[in-house]
Amino acid sequence: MMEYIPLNFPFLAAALLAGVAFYIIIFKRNLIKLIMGIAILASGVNLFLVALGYRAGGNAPIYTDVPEGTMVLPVPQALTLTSIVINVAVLALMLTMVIHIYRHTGDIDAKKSRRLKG
Amino acid sequence: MRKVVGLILLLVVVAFLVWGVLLIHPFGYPPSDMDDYIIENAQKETASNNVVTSVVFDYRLLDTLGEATILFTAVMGVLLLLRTLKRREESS
Amino acid sequence: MLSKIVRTVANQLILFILIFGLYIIVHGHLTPGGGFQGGAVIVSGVVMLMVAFSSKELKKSLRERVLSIMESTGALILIGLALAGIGTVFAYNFLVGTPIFGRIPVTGPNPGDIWTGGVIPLMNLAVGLKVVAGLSAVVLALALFSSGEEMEE
Amino acid sequence: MALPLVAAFAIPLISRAGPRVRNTFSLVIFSLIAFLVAILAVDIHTVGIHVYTFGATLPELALPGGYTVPVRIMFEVDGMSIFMGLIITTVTLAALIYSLHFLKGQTGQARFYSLMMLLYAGMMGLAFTGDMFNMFVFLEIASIAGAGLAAYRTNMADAVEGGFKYIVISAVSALLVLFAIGILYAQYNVLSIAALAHYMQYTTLDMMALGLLAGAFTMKLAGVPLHMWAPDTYTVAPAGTTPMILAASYTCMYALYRVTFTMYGGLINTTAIGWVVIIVGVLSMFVGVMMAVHQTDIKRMMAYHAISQGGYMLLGVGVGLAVLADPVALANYGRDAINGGIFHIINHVFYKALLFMTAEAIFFRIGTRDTNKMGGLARNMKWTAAFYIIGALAISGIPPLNGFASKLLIYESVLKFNPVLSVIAMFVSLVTLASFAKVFYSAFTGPEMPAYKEVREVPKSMIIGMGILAACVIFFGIFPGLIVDTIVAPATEALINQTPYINAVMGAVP
Repeated sequence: MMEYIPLNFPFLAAALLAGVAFYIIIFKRNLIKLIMGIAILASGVNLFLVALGYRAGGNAPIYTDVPEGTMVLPVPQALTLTSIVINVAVLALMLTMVIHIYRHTGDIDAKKSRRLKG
Repeated sequence: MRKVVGLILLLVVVAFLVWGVLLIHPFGYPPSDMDDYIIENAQKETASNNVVTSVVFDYRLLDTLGEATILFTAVMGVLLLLRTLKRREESS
Repeated sequence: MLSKIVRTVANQLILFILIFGLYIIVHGHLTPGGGFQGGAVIVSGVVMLMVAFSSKELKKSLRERVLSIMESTGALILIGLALAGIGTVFAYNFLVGTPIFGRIPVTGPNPGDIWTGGVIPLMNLAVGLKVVAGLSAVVLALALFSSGEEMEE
Repeated sequence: MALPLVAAFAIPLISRAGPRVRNTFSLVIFSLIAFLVAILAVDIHTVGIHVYTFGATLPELALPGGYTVPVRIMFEVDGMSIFMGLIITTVTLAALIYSLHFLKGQTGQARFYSLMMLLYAGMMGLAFTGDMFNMFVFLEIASIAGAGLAAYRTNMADAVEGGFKYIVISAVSALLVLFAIGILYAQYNVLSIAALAHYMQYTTLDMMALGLLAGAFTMKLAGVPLHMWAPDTYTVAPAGTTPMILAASYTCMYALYRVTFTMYGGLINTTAIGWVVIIVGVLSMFVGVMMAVHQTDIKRMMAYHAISQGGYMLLGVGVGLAVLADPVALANYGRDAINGGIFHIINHVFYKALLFMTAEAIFFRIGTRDTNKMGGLARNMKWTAAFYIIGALAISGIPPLNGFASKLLIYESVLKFNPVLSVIAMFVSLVTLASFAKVFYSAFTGPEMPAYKEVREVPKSMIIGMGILAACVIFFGIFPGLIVDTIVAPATEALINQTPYINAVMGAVP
């Protein structure tokens, strides 16, 4: 097991991305930055998912003119595709709400709008 | 005070994630029962060369339907929130 | 509104973007891509137009109501296709083996044939329609709202 | 099952035909859905667990021929799922009827109804699905639709803030769920809940996934350390949708139970998990009610009470979870505790929805939610006052009403488990009664305020909406035994005994 740990870098990268995202979500008060934090968290999770499906030396799982050999797992790719679209939707709605908050309070600082907390 | 609590929370979460991530199967050698079935049978069952597409639109169609629904929901939500409030002003 | 050069180039480029997006949507069952990706490509073209001209100009040709109807139609086609398989089971790929998109490809690597995939190509088209309409509506609404334009109900 | 989706997609098209057509259409199609759900419920209770595999050649064919893992997505409906389905359907029906008049003269109605249908579809999907990733997708549908609805009154800054908070919390918790799904998928290469439970080996990674899932769902159901979003969101959401968002958070509670009981139920030592749930429950009860006492905003107060009542459910089920591995204790009081916890979900959703609706009715007529500014409303709003009394008595656990029935079950069983917890629960109940009585005196009785002399009773559709719920509250209070036997006990059985759920899919696999 020990000799494989260096190979786990993609997972580690995903976890660290999520860590950065949590840092932003907890400490930053700017709402736009908060949204960026969530976007980074989403990227981290997506990276994690897609890295799960990698098989050493695999081809893309598409049979059109594919060279012989193993294929990487298709399901994580499908899941990632789904989750990307979901995140687009969530971000669009969040940005809309921030626009409204800005209209009402003239500010996108979470401290100034009354009860918002990261 | 708030910062300290936040920092502790952050460290715990990150340590948790990193620890978990190090325990996962080595990169590039995943277990693959379900996916092997899909790779072998996708062409026969869904008649599609692109296995990812056949997963998205056949094996996990409900997810895709849900995803399309989410997009629809978000569009509805955005348009609902960005609507003009003209008619309400008239009525009130 | 940006300079004349940008506008002219954007005018020429939008055609290629549309064709490329359409290609990605239609070949979704053969090559990497599909409805979501191709739709996103086309929407990027719409955004380009929005930058080159202004959102007000664009509003004249892309009506919100039309987009909304397009999106609903796309979604209904998708769910209708899923529902059409209910003879066996909901979401059953009922077109495999029929003349419409029903050819079953050779198992293993092959050059690819457009008439394969059962309902998958049709679903790709429906999703593409939906994504194009939905995302353009969102982008347009956001742009119009933040520039203080009135939007039609 | 896909009918709500069709309805949601079709509503924007239909509403071009005019508002009347749209209202009728949503009502008709929803009644149809409710009818189908009722048929399904009867079927489940007579036949057993239903499995529906999407896209296979046969609906029952969960495993592709001779293969050991399920490949396709499936819906798996057992006693617990249909229990949630019934709750959601009833509340949505009441909310829909209630909203018909409430929204009159406001913009964006077509999209409002569309979102309502989508929220309903998301919750139903969450309750019925038998697949982890599908659960994530439906969770997102429910939270996006909920956030959109919560922020509906865009002319008020509070509303948008509440909606924003809700969607941020939802997004973060959904991504945590997704991470946990990734961990589980990495180990077993399956996504179906039953298959996961079948192959589960309780490694360290599985425990981490459980931690992530539990944390995320607790966030969504407003358990106390992570409850900050709930008061804001519940307060600002327009009437009719507050009950639905409430139901959405209890659907997340269902997801939590589904994960802990079904997937991790075979665990040798569930006591630790049970105690965690109990502690969260007690904290929620206590903090919720303490925060509620000094609120002046009527809906905000109710929102804090919702947190506190959520604590009761967690307490009951937590006690059951703690003794899950001990057959004697389970038969002795564990089963009753779970019964109580689950029964309390349905009771609480009904009477809290009723209370939220009365609060919204007051707001609809006099335009304020501040209890200090109200007074003498009972004179002109008799129905609303009556419904408020029913809801308030039910929430405090006064005998003939449903809150009493489920609270009694919880008290009795918890007393056998640990008397201290039971005393805390009773104390919380008393404080609840006190705070609702206070609001009643300040809002409905007392001298008639001159400003509200012209206040009229709310329109008929709102009364019907509230009436449905009030009837349920009274009915459940008078015949608690009947309800427990017919719908609650199967749900408890489904939670305690997870093998049928697993075998329905994995039966052929050794």
